[in-house]
Amino acid sequence: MNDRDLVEAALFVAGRPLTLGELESIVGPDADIEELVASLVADYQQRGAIEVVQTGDDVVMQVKASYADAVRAIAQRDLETPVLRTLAVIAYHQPITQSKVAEIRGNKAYGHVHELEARKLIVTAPHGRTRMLRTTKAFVEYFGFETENLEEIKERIELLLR
Amino acid sequence: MNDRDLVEAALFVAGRPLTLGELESIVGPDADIEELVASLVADYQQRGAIEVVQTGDDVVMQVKASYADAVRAIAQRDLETPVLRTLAVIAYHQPITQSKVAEIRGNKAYGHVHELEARKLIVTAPHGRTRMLRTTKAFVEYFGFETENLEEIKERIELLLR
Amino acid sequence: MTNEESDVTSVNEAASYDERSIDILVSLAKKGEIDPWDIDIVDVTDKFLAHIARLEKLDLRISSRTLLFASILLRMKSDALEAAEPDGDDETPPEEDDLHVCFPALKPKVRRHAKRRVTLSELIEELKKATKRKERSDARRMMHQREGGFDALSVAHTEDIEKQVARVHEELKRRFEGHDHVLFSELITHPTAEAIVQTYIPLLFMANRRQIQLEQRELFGDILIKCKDL
Repeated sequence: MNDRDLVEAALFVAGRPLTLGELESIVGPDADIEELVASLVADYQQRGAIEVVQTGDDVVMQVKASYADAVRAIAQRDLETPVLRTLAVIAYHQPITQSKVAEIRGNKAYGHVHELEARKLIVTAPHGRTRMLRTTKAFVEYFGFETENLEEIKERIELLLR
Repeated sequence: MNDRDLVEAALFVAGRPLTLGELESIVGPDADIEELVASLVADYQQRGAIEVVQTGDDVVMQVKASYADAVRAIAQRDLETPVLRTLAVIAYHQPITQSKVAEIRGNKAYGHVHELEARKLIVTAPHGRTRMLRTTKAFVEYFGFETENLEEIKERIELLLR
Repeated sequence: MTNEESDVTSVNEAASYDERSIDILVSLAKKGEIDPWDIDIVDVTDKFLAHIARLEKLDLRISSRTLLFASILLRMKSDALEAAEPDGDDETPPEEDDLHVCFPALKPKVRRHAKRRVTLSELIEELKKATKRKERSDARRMMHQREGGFDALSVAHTEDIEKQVARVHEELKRRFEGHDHVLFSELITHPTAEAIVQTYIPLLFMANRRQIQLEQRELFGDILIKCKDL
Protein backbone atom coordinates (compact mmCIF):
# COMPACT_ATOMS: atom_id res chain seq x y z
CA MET A 1 0.00 0.00 0.00
CA ASN A 2 1.24 3.46 -0.78
CA ASP A 3 -0.27 6.78 0.31
CA ARG A 4 -1.20 8.01 -3.14
CA ASP A 5 -3.12 4.83 -3.92
CA LEU A 6 -4.84 5.08 -0.54
CA VAL A 7 -6.12 8.54 -1.46
CA GLU A 8 -7.26 7.16 -4.82
CA ALA A 9 -9.11 4.26 -3.14
CA ALA A 10 -10.77 6.62 -0.65
CA LEU A 11 -12.01 8.98 -3.39
CA PHE A 12 -13.28 6.02 -5.40
CA VAL A 13 -15.35 4.44 -2.64
CA ALA A 14 -16.63 7.70 -1.15
CA GLY A 15 -18.63 8.74 -4.21
CA ARG A 16 -18.75 12.26 -2.74
CA PRO A 17 -16.26 15.06 -2.12
CA LEU A 18 -13.85 14.36 0.72
CA THR A 19 -12.10 17.13 2.59
CA LEU A 20 -8.32 17.24 2.89
CA GLY A 21 -8.91 16.56 6.60
CA GLU A 22 -10.88 13.39 5.87
CA LEU A 23 -8.15 12.20 3.54
CA GLU A 24 -5.55 12.88 6.21
CA SER A 25 -7.50 10.84 8.72
CA ILE A 26 -7.24 7.89 6.34
CA VAL A 27 -3.68 8.28 5.14
CA GLY A 28 -2.13 9.53 8.36
CA PRO A 29 -0.64 12.83 9.54
CA ASP A 30 2.80 12.31 8.02
CA ALA A 31 1.65 12.40 4.41
CA ASP A 32 1.58 15.57 2.33
CA ILE A 33 -2.05 15.24 1.29
CA GLU A 34 -2.08 18.30 -0.97
CA GLU A 35 0.84 16.92 -2.94
CA LEU A 36 -0.74 13.46 -3.25
CA VAL A 37 -3.98 15.01 -4.47
CA ALA A 38 -2.16 17.25 -6.97
CA SER A 39 -0.38 14.21 -8.36
CA LEU A 40 -3.67 12.33 -8.76
CA VAL A 41 -5.35 15.33 -10.38
CA ALA A 42 -2.55 15.60 -12.95
CA ASP A 43 -2.46 11.86 -13.59
CA TYR A 44 -6.22 11.53 -14.17
CA GLN A 45 -6.28 14.64 -16.34
CA GLN A 46 -4.05 12.95 -18.89
CA ARG A 47 -6.00 9.77 -19.28
CA GLY A 48 -9.44 8.24 -19.55
CA ALA A 49 -12.96 9.31 -18.65
CA ILE A 50 -12.52 9.93 -14.92
CA GLU A 51 -11.19 13.06 -13.27
CA VAL A 52 -10.08 14.08 -9.81
CA VAL A 53 -11.01 17.69 -9.00
CA GLN A 54 -10.00 19.81 -6.04
CA THR A 55 -12.19 22.80 -5.10
CA GLY A 56 -10.90 24.56 -2.03
CA ASP A 57 -10.75 21.97 0.71
CA ASP A 58 -12.84 19.42 -1.17
CA VAL A 59 -11.55 16.69 -3.45
CA VAL A 60 -13.84 14.54 -5.59
CA MET A 61 -13.53 11.78 -8.19
CA GLN A 62 -16.13 11.99 -10.97
CA VAL A 63 -16.78 11.37 -14.66
CA LYS A 64 -15.31 14.01 -16.99
CA ALA A 65 -17.98 16.37 -18.32
CA SER A 66 -17.53 15.14 -21.88
CA TYR A 67 -18.56 11.61 -20.86
CA ALA A 68 -21.21 12.57 -18.32
CA ASP A 69 -24.19 12.64 -20.66
CA ALA A 70 -23.31 9.31 -22.24
CA VAL A 71 -23.36 7.43 -18.92
CA ARG A 72 -25.90 9.48 -16.98
CA ALA A 73 -28.55 6.86 -17.67
CA ILE A 74 -26.50 4.11 -16.05
CA ALA A 75 -25.55 6.13 -12.98
CA GLN A 76 -27.84 5.45 -10.09
CA ARG A 77 -29.92 8.56 -10.37
CA ASP A 78 -29.92 9.96 -6.89
CA LEU A 79 -32.55 12.62 -7.44
CA GLU A 80 -35.69 11.63 -9.30
CA THR A 81 -36.93 13.93 -12.02
CA PRO A 82 -39.91 15.40 -10.08
CA VAL A 83 -37.64 16.17 -7.10
CA LEU A 84 -35.04 17.71 -9.41
CA ARG A 85 -37.76 19.81 -11.00
CA THR A 86 -38.84 21.12 -7.60
CA LEU A 87 -35.20 21.92 -6.85
CA ALA A 88 -34.98 23.84 -10.13
CA VAL A 89 -38.00 25.93 -9.11
CA ILE A 90 -36.44 26.69 -5.73
CA ALA A 91 -33.06 27.58 -7.26
CA TYR A 92 -34.63 29.88 -9.82
CA HIS A 93 -37.01 31.72 -7.48
CA GLN A 94 -35.07 31.66 -4.23
CA PRO A 95 -35.57 32.76 -1.58
CA ILE A 96 -39.05 31.29 -2.00
CA THR A 97 -41.66 30.11 0.51
CA GLN A 98 -42.63 26.46 0.74
CA SER A 99 -46.27 27.32 0.07
CA LYS A 100 -45.28 29.16 -3.13
CA VAL A 101 -43.29 26.11 -4.26
CA ALA A 102 -46.33 23.92 -3.55
CA GLU A 103 -48.45 26.31 -5.58
CA ILE A 104 -46.14 25.93 -8.56
CA ARG A 105 -45.33 22.25 -8.20
CA GLY A 106 -48.37 20.78 -6.47
CA ASN A 107 -48.68 19.15 -3.07
CA LYS A 108 -46.02 16.57 -3.83
CA ALA A 109 -43.54 19.41 -3.42
CA TYR A 110 -43.76 19.03 0.38
CA GLY A 111 -42.21 15.57 0.12
CA HIS A 112 -39.62 16.88 -2.32
CA VAL A 113 -38.65 19.72 0.02
CA HIS A 114 -38.25 17.16 2.78
CA GLU A 115 -35.94 15.05 0.64
CA LEU A 116 -33.94 18.02 -0.66
CA GLU A 117 -33.44 19.25 2.90
CA ALA A 118 -32.29 15.79 4.02
CA ARG A 119 -29.83 15.81 1.13
CA LYS A 120 -28.62 19.21 2.36
CA LEU A 121 -29.24 20.73 -1.08
CA ILE A 122 -31.59 23.31 0.44
CA VAL A 123 -32.15 24.84 3.86
CA THR A 124 -35.51 25.88 5.23
CA ALA A 125 -36.28 28.45 7.91
CA PRO A 126 -39.61 29.28 9.59
CA HIS A 127 -41.40 32.12 7.84
CA GLY A 128 -44.81 32.91 9.30
CA ARG A 129 -46.86 29.76 8.92
CA THR A 130 -44.79 28.39 6.08
CA ARG A 131 -41.04 28.05 5.53
CA MET A 132 -38.57 30.02 3.44
CA LEU A 133 -36.31 27.93 1.22
CA ARG A 134 -32.93 28.56 -0.33
CA THR A 135 -30.13 26.49 -1.84
CA THR A 136 -26.95 25.59 0.03
CA LYS A 137 -23.22 25.35 -0.57
CA ALA A 138 -23.73 21.63 -1.22
CA PHE A 139 -26.12 22.62 -4.03
CA VAL A 140 -23.47 24.86 -5.57
CA GLU A 141 -20.94 22.07 -5.35
CA TYR A 142 -23.33 19.39 -6.65
CA PHE A 143 -24.18 21.29 -9.80
CA GLY A 144 -20.75 22.81 -10.31
CA PHE A 145 -21.77 26.47 -10.08
CA GLU A 146 -18.74 28.70 -9.68
CA THR A 147 -20.41 30.95 -7.13
CA GLU A 148 -22.31 30.71 -3.86
CA ASN A 149 -24.04 34.03 -4.42
CA LEU A 150 -27.79 33.42 -4.83
CA GLU A 151 -28.21 36.29 -7.29
CA GLU A 152 -25.37 35.04 -9.45
CA ILE A 153 -26.79 31.49 -9.39
CA LYS A 154 -30.16 32.83 -10.55
CA GLU A 155 -28.46 34.88 -13.27
CA ARG A 156 -26.57 31.81 -14.39
CA ILE A 157 -29.79 29.75 -14.57
CA GLU A 158 -31.45 32.61 -16.44
CA LEU A 159 -28.57 32.63 -18.92
CA LEU A 160 -28.94 28.90 -19.47
CA LEU A 161 -32.65 29.43 -20.08
CA ARG A 162 -32.09 31.52 -23.21
CA MET B 1 -14.92 10.48 -26.70
CA ASN B 2 -13.48 7.06 -27.40
CA ASP B 3 -15.11 3.69 -26.80
CA ARG B 4 -12.63 2.46 -24.22
CA ASP B 5 -13.10 5.56 -22.07
CA LEU B 6 -16.85 5.20 -22.42
CA VAL B 7 -16.64 1.68 -20.95
CA GLU B 8 -14.47 3.06 -18.15
CA ALA B 9 -16.97 5.85 -17.38
CA ALA B 10 -19.86 3.36 -17.37
CA LEU B 11 -18.11 0.95 -14.99
CA PHE B 12 -17.15 3.84 -12.70
CA VAL B 13 -20.62 5.30 -12.32
CA ALA B 14 -22.51 2.00 -12.16
CA GLY B 15 -20.98 1.01 -8.82
CA ARG B 16 -22.06 -2.58 -9.58
CA PRO B 17 -21.12 -5.25 -12.12
CA LEU B 18 -22.32 -4.53 -15.67
CA THR B 19 -22.85 -7.29 -18.22
CA LEU B 20 -21.14 -7.21 -21.60
CA GLY B 21 -24.62 -6.68 -23.05
CA GLU B 22 -25.19 -3.59 -20.91
CA LEU B 23 -21.82 -2.20 -21.96
CA GLU B 24 -22.67 -2.82 -25.60
CA SER B 25 -25.92 -0.92 -25.24
CA ILE B 26 -23.92 2.07 -24.06
CA VAL B 27 -21.00 1.92 -26.47
CA GLY B 28 -22.86 0.68 -29.56
CA PRO B 29 -22.92 -2.56 -31.55
CA ASP B 30 -19.83 -1.84 -33.65
CA ALA B 31 -17.37 -1.93 -30.77
CA ASP B 32 -15.51 -5.05 -29.70
CA ILE B 33 -16.56 -4.87 -26.06
CA GLU B 34 -14.49 -7.88 -24.95
CA GLU B 35 -11.34 -6.30 -26.31
CA LEU B 36 -12.07 -2.91 -24.74
CA VAL B 37 -12.66 -4.60 -21.37
CA ALA B 38 -9.48 -6.67 -21.65
CA SER B 39 -7.49 -3.52 -22.35
CA LEU B 40 -8.98 -1.79 -19.27
CA VAL B 41 -8.33 -4.84 -17.08
CA ALA B 42 -4.66 -4.88 -18.13
CA ASP B 43 -4.25 -1.12 -17.74
CA TYR B 44 -5.76 -0.96 -14.24
CA GLN B 45 -3.78 -4.01 -13.09
CA GLN B 46 -0.55 -2.08 -13.55
CA ARG B 47 -1.45 0.97 -11.59
CA GLY B 48 -3.11 2.31 -8.44
CA ALA B 49 -5.73 1.08 -6.00
CA ILE B 50 -8.58 0.36 -8.41
CA GLU B 51 -9.08 -2.76 -10.54
CA VAL B 52 -11.36 -3.86 -13.35
CA VAL B 53 -12.35 -7.51 -13.09
CA GLN B 54 -14.25 -9.64 -15.57
CA THR B 55 -16.05 -12.78 -14.31
CA GLY B 56 -17.92 -14.55 -17.08
CA ASP B 57 -20.31 -12.00 -18.54
CA ASP B 58 -19.93 -9.53 -15.68
CA VAL B 59 -17.44 -6.69 -15.52
CA VAL B 60 -16.90 -4.63 -12.38
CA MET B 61 -14.67 -1.75 -11.28
CA GLN B 62 -13.71 -1.99 -7.62
CA VAL B 63 -11.05 -1.20 -5.04
CA LYS B 64 -8.23 -3.75 -4.93
CA ALA B 65 -8.61 -6.12 -1.98
CA SER B 66 -5.43 -4.83 -0.32
CA TYR B 67 -6.96 -1.35 0.00
CA ALA B 68 -10.51 -2.38 0.87
CA ASP B 69 -10.13 -2.52 4.66
CA ALA B 70 -8.31 0.81 4.82
CA VAL B 71 -11.16 2.72 3.15
CA ARG B 72 -14.16 0.76 4.43
CA ALA B 73 -15.03 3.47 6.94
CA ILE B 74 -15.40 6.09 4.24
CA ALA B 75 -17.64 4.04 1.95
CA GLN B 76 -21.34 4.75 2.37
CA ARG B 77 -23.16 1.93 4.10
CA ASP B 78 -26.43 0.79 2.62
CA LEU B 79 -28.06 0.78 6.07
CA GLU B 80 -27.88 3.91 8.21
CA THR B 81 -26.65 3.51 11.76
CA PRO B 82 -30.01 3.98 13.57
CA VAL B 83 -31.72 1.49 11.24
CA LEU B 84 -28.87 -0.97 11.70
CA ARG B 85 -29.15 -0.63 15.47
CA THR B 86 -32.86 -1.45 15.31
CA LEU B 87 -32.09 -4.46 13.13
CA ALA B 88 -29.53 -5.63 15.67
CA VAL B 89 -32.13 -5.43 18.45
CA ILE B 90 -34.62 -7.41 16.37
CA ALA B 91 -32.08 -10.09 15.43
CA TYR B 92 -31.00 -10.54 19.03
CA HIS B 93 -34.46 -10.62 20.64
CA GLN B 94 -36.49 -12.22 17.86
CA PRO B 95 -39.28 -13.08 17.63
CA ILE B 96 -40.05 -9.67 19.13
CA THR B 97 -43.10 -7.41 18.93
CA GLN B 98 -42.91 -4.07 17.19
CA SER B 99 -44.05 -2.31 20.37
CA LYS B 100 -41.23 -3.93 22.35
CA VAL B 101 -38.74 -2.74 19.70
CA ALA B 102 -40.19 0.78 19.97
CA GLU B 103 -39.82 0.58 23.75
CA ILE B 104 -36.13 -0.27 23.39
CA ARG B 105 -35.31 1.95 20.41
CA GLY B 106 -37.81 4.79 20.69
CA ASN B 107 -40.58 5.83 18.34
CA LYS B 108 -38.24 6.15 15.38
CA ALA B 109 -38.18 2.36 15.33
CA TYR B 110 -41.53 2.35 13.47
CA GLY B 111 -39.86 3.96 10.47
CA HIS B 112 -36.89 1.61 10.76
CA VAL B 113 -39.14 -1.46 10.81
CA HIS B 114 -40.81 -0.13 7.68
CA GLU B 115 -37.46 0.27 5.92
CA LEU B 116 -36.12 -3.10 7.08
CA GLU B 117 -39.30 -4.80 5.85
CA ALA B 118 -39.02 -3.05 2.48
CA ARG B 119 -35.42 -4.25 2.29
CA LYS B 120 -36.75 -7.76 3.04
CA LEU B 121 -34.33 -8.13 5.96
CA ILE B 122 -37.24 -8.74 8.35
CA VAL B 123 -40.84 -9.94 8.05
CA THR B 124 -43.71 -8.73 10.21
CA ALA B 125 -46.95 -10.49 11.07
CA PRO B 126 -50.01 -9.18 12.94
CA HIS B 127 -49.87 -9.95 16.65
CA GLY B 128 -52.76 -8.54 18.66
CA ARG B 129 -52.56 -4.77 18.31
CA THR B 130 -48.90 -4.77 17.35
CA ARG B 131 -46.77 -6.86 14.97
CA MET B 132 -44.35 -9.69 15.55
CA LEU B 133 -40.97 -9.29 13.85
CA ARG B 134 -38.31 -11.75 12.78
CA THR B 135 -35.36 -11.82 10.40
CA THR B 136 -35.48 -13.40 6.95
CA LYS B 137 -33.39 -15.60 4.71
CA ALA B 138 -32.16 -12.42 3.02
CA PHE B 139 -30.87 -11.30 6.45
CA VAL B 140 -28.97 -14.57 6.81
CA GLU B 141 -27.39 -14.11 3.39
CA TYR B 142 -26.58 -10.45 3.94
CA PHE B 143 -24.57 -11.07 7.10
CA GLY B 144 -23.24 -14.45 6.07
CA PHE B 145 -24.74 -16.54 8.86
CA GLU B 146 -24.34 -20.23 8.16
CA THR B 147 -27.81 -21.08 9.41
CA GLU B 148 -31.40 -19.94 8.95
CA ASN B 149 -32.43 -21.25 12.36
CA LEU B 150 -33.44 -18.31 14.57
CA GLU B 151 -32.14 -19.90 17.76
CA GLU B 152 -28.77 -20.62 16.19
CA ILE B 153 -28.56 -17.06 14.83
CA LYS B 154 -29.24 -15.69 18.32
CA GLU B 155 -26.62 -18.02 19.82
CA ARG B 156 -24.08 -16.85 17.27
CA ILE B 157 -24.86 -13.19 18.05
CA GLU B 158 -24.56 -13.90 21.77
CA LEU B 159 -21.16 -15.47 21.18
CA LEU B 160 -20.01 -12.41 19.23
CA LEU B 161 -21.27 -10.09 21.95
CA ARG B 162 -18.78 -11.45 24.46
CA MET C 1 -76.66 -4.37 31.83
CA THR C 2 -79.19 -2.14 30.13
CA ASN C 3 -78.93 -1.36 26.48
CA GLU C 4 -77.85 2.15 27.26
CA GLU C 5 -75.06 0.96 29.56
CA SER C 6 -73.68 -1.49 27.06
CA ASP C 7 -73.80 1.27 24.49
CA VAL C 8 -71.69 3.54 26.64
CA THR C 9 -69.23 0.73 27.35
CA SER C 10 -68.68 -0.02 23.71
CA VAL C 11 -68.31 3.65 22.85
CA ASN C 12 -65.87 3.89 25.74
CA GLU C 13 -63.78 1.01 24.45
CA ALA C 14 -63.79 2.32 20.91
CA ALA C 15 -62.86 5.76 22.14
CA SER C 16 -59.96 4.58 24.25
CA TYR C 17 -58.66 2.50 21.36
CA ASP C 18 -58.89 5.47 19.04
CA GLU C 19 -57.20 7.64 21.61
CA ARG C 20 -54.27 5.29 21.78
CA SER C 21 -53.82 5.45 18.03
CA ILE C 22 -54.11 9.22 18.01
CA ASP C 23 -51.81 9.38 21.03
CA ILE C 24 -49.11 7.65 18.99
CA LEU C 25 -49.63 9.95 16.02
CA VAL C 26 -49.55 13.06 18.14
CA SER C 27 -46.45 12.07 20.06
CA LEU C 28 -44.67 11.16 16.83
CA ALA C 29 -45.62 14.47 15.26
CA LYS C 30 -44.51 16.35 18.36
CA LYS C 31 -41.07 14.81 18.23
CA GLY C 32 -40.88 15.58 14.56
CA GLU C 33 -40.56 11.90 13.78
CA ILE C 34 -43.38 11.89 11.32
CA ASP C 35 -44.25 14.60 8.92
CA PRO C 36 -47.89 15.63 9.34
CA TRP C 37 -47.88 15.38 5.56
CA ASP C 38 -47.41 11.65 5.78
CA ILE C 39 -50.77 11.19 7.44
CA ASP C 40 -54.10 12.38 6.20
CA ILE C 41 -54.70 14.84 9.03
CA VAL C 42 -57.97 16.01 7.59
CA ASP C 43 -59.29 12.47 7.50
CA VAL C 44 -57.96 11.52 10.94
CA THR C 45 -59.37 14.71 12.46
CA ASP C 46 -62.78 14.23 10.90
CA LYS C 47 -63.00 10.65 12.16
CA PHE C 48 -61.88 11.71 15.59
CA LEU C 49 -64.36 14.58 15.78
CA ALA C 50 -67.14 12.22 14.74
CA HIS C 51 -66.22 10.16 17.80
CA ILE C 52 -66.33 13.14 20.11
CA ALA C 53 -69.88 13.75 19.05
CA ARG C 54 -70.69 10.34 20.56
CA LEU C 55 -68.76 10.85 23.77
CA GLU C 56 -71.07 13.18 25.64
CA LYS C 57 -71.85 10.88 28.53
CA LEU C 58 -68.30 9.83 29.18
CA ASP C 59 -65.95 10.18 32.07
CA LEU C 60 -64.45 13.68 32.39
CA ARG C 61 -60.93 12.31 32.25
CA ILE C 62 -61.44 10.81 28.81
CA SER C 63 -63.18 13.95 27.64
CA SER C 64 -60.33 16.25 28.64
CA ARG C 65 -57.82 13.99 26.92
CA THR C 66 -60.07 13.91 23.92
CA LEU C 67 -60.35 17.67 23.97
CA LEU C 68 -56.60 18.05 24.04
CA PHE C 69 -56.06 15.64 21.15
CA ALA C 70 -58.86 17.21 19.19
CA SER C 71 -57.37 20.67 19.64
CA ILE C 72 -53.95 19.47 18.48
CA LEU C 73 -55.42 17.65 15.49
CA LEU C 74 -57.62 20.59 14.58
CA ARG C 75 -54.59 22.82 14.60
CA MET C 76 -52.72 20.39 12.37
CA LYS C 77 -55.74 20.20 10.10
CA SER C 78 -56.04 23.96 9.76
CA ASP C 79 -52.33 24.26 9.05
CA ALA C 80 -52.59 21.46 6.51
CA LEU C 81 -55.57 23.05 4.78
CA GLU C 82 -53.99 26.45 4.83
CA ALA C 83 -50.81 25.21 3.23
CA ALA C 84 -52.60 22.96 0.77
CA GLU C 85 -52.89 24.31 -2.69
CA PRO C 86 -54.99 23.27 -5.63
CA ASP C 87 -53.82 19.87 -6.76
CA GLY C 88 -50.87 19.91 -9.04
CA ASP C 89 -49.77 16.64 -10.49
CA ASP C 90 -46.35 15.54 -11.57
CA GLU C 91 -47.84 13.27 -14.18
CA THR C 92 -49.49 16.20 -15.92
CA PRO C 93 -47.15 19.13 -15.42
CA PRO C 94 -48.50 22.61 -16.08
CA GLU C 95 -47.78 24.40 -19.32
CA GLU C 96 -44.20 24.52 -20.49
CA ASP C 97 -43.29 27.63 -18.59
CA ASP C 98 -39.87 29.02 -17.86
CA LEU C 99 -39.51 26.77 -14.83
CA HIS C 100 -39.70 23.60 -16.78
CA VAL C 101 -37.45 24.89 -19.47
CA CYS C 102 -34.91 25.70 -16.79
CA PHE C 103 -34.88 22.09 -15.65
CA PRO C 104 -32.16 21.00 -18.09
CA ALA C 105 -29.98 23.78 -16.72
CA LEU C 106 -29.43 21.68 -13.63
CA LYS C 107 -27.16 18.85 -14.58
CA PRO C 108 -25.73 17.04 -11.59
CA LYS C 109 -22.15 15.82 -11.77
CA VAL C 110 -21.94 12.12 -12.53
CA ARG C 111 -20.42 10.35 -9.56
CA ARG C 112 -20.33 6.89 -8.14
CA HIS C 113 -23.12 6.09 -5.75
CA ALA C 114 -22.18 2.60 -4.76
CA LYS C 115 -22.97 1.65 -1.21
CA ARG C 116 -21.25 -1.14 0.60
CA ARG C 117 -22.85 -3.73 2.76
CA VAL C 118 -22.72 -3.58 6.51
CA THR C 119 -20.50 -6.17 8.16
CA LEU C 120 -21.60 -8.58 10.89
CA SER C 121 -19.19 -6.99 13.35
CA GLU C 122 -20.82 -3.61 12.68
CA LEU C 123 -24.21 -5.17 13.44
CA ILE C 124 -22.88 -6.52 16.73
CA GLU C 125 -21.32 -3.15 17.57
CA GLU C 126 -24.72 -1.48 17.16
CA LEU C 127 -26.37 -4.13 19.33
CA LYS C 128 -23.90 -3.32 22.10
CA LYS C 129 -24.73 0.38 21.80
CA ALA C 130 -28.48 -0.30 21.76
CA THR C 131 -28.17 -2.42 24.91
CA LYS C 132 -26.21 0.28 26.72
CA ARG C 133 -28.75 2.93 25.75
CA LYS C 134 -31.61 0.74 26.97
CA GLU C 135 -29.89 0.16 30.30
CA ARG C 136 -29.41 3.88 30.74
CA SER C 137 -33.04 4.71 29.99
CA ASP C 138 -34.28 1.90 32.27
CA ALA C 139 -32.15 3.30 35.06
CA ARG C 140 -33.57 6.77 34.44
CA ARG C 141 -37.12 5.44 34.51
CA MET C 142 -36.56 3.62 37.81
CA MET C 143 -35.05 6.73 39.33
CA HIS C 144 -38.03 8.77 38.19
CA GLN C 145 -40.43 6.28 39.73
CA ARG C 146 -38.58 6.39 43.03
CA GLU C 147 -38.76 10.16 43.05
CA GLY C 148 -42.50 9.80 42.70
CA GLY C 149 -43.66 9.57 39.11
CA PHE C 150 -46.46 11.89 38.22
CA ASP C 151 -49.60 10.90 36.38
CA ALA C 152 -50.62 14.13 34.74
CA LEU C 153 -54.08 12.95 33.76
CA SER C 154 -55.13 11.77 37.17
CA VAL C 155 -54.39 15.14 38.72
CA ALA C 156 -56.83 17.11 36.64
CA HIS C 157 -59.39 14.48 37.41
CA THR C 158 -59.07 14.32 41.14
CA GLU C 159 -58.19 17.84 42.19
CA ASP C 160 -60.62 20.64 42.56
CA ILE C 161 -60.49 22.32 39.20
CA GLU C 162 -62.32 25.44 40.33
CA LYS C 163 -59.61 26.08 42.91
CA GLN C 164 -57.01 25.91 40.18
CA VAL C 165 -59.05 28.17 37.92
CA ALA C 166 -59.23 30.74 40.69
CA ARG C 167 -55.47 30.55 41.20
CA VAL C 168 -54.68 31.05 37.49
CA HIS C 169 -57.36 33.77 37.32
CA GLU C 170 -55.61 35.76 40.05
CA GLU C 171 -52.21 35.29 38.45
CA LEU C 172 -53.46 36.41 35.03
CA LYS C 173 -55.25 39.44 36.44
CA ARG C 174 -51.98 40.57 37.97
CA ARG C 175 -50.01 40.01 34.78
CA PHE C 176 -52.51 41.65 32.45
CA GLU C 177 -51.94 44.99 34.21
CA GLY C 178 -50.31 47.12 31.53
CA HIS C 179 -50.13 44.21 29.04
CA ASP C 180 -52.58 43.13 26.38
CA HIS C 181 -51.30 39.58 26.35
CA VAL C 182 -49.39 37.03 28.45
CA LEU C 183 -47.44 34.04 27.20
CA PHE C 184 -48.22 30.58 28.59
CA SER C 185 -44.51 30.04 29.24
CA GLU C 186 -44.48 33.12 31.52
CA LEU C 187 -46.95 31.39 33.81
CA ILE C 188 -44.74 28.34 34.21
CA THR C 189 -41.79 28.90 36.51
CA HIS C 190 -40.80 25.23 36.68
CA PRO C 191 -41.79 23.40 33.50
CA THR C 192 -42.82 20.09 35.05
CA ALA C 193 -45.66 18.05 33.58
CA GLU C 194 -47.63 18.78 36.74
CA ALA C 195 -47.20 22.54 36.54
CA ILE C 196 -48.05 22.61 32.84
CA VAL C 197 -51.23 20.57 33.23
CA GLN C 198 -52.40 22.47 36.31
CA THR C 199 -52.03 25.73 34.43
CA TYR C 200 -53.23 24.62 31.00
CA ILE C 201 -56.50 23.01 32.05
CA PRO C 202 -57.73 26.08 34.01
CA LEU C 203 -56.91 28.15 30.90
CA LEU C 204 -59.17 25.90 28.83
CA PHE C 205 -61.98 26.44 31.33
CA MET C 206 -61.44 30.21 31.27
CA ALA C 207 -61.34 30.27 27.48
CA ASN C 208 -64.57 28.34 27.43
CA ARG C 209 -66.10 30.98 29.71
CA ARG C 210 -64.84 33.64 27.30
CA GLN C 211 -62.75 35.29 30.01
CA ILE C 212 -59.64 34.91 27.90
CA GLN C 213 -58.70 34.04 24.33
CA LEU C 214 -56.02 31.46 23.56
CA GLU C 215 -53.91 31.61 20.43
CA GLN C 216 -51.10 29.32 19.34
CA ARG C 217 -49.42 30.68 16.23
CA GLU C 218 -47.09 27.76 15.68
CA LEU C 219 -47.85 24.10 16.26
CA PHE C 220 -46.38 23.12 19.66
CA GLY C 221 -45.25 26.72 20.01
CA ASP C 222 -45.96 29.06 22.92
CA ILE C 223 -49.58 29.96 23.66
CA LEU C 224 -50.67 33.57 23.54
CA ILE C 225 -53.23 34.45 26.23
CA LYS C 226 -55.35 37.53 25.51
CA CYS C 227 -57.62 39.18 28.09
CA LYS C 228 -61.31 39.35 27.13
CA ASP C 229 -63.43 39.66 30.25
CA LEU C 230 -61.57 38.89 33.46
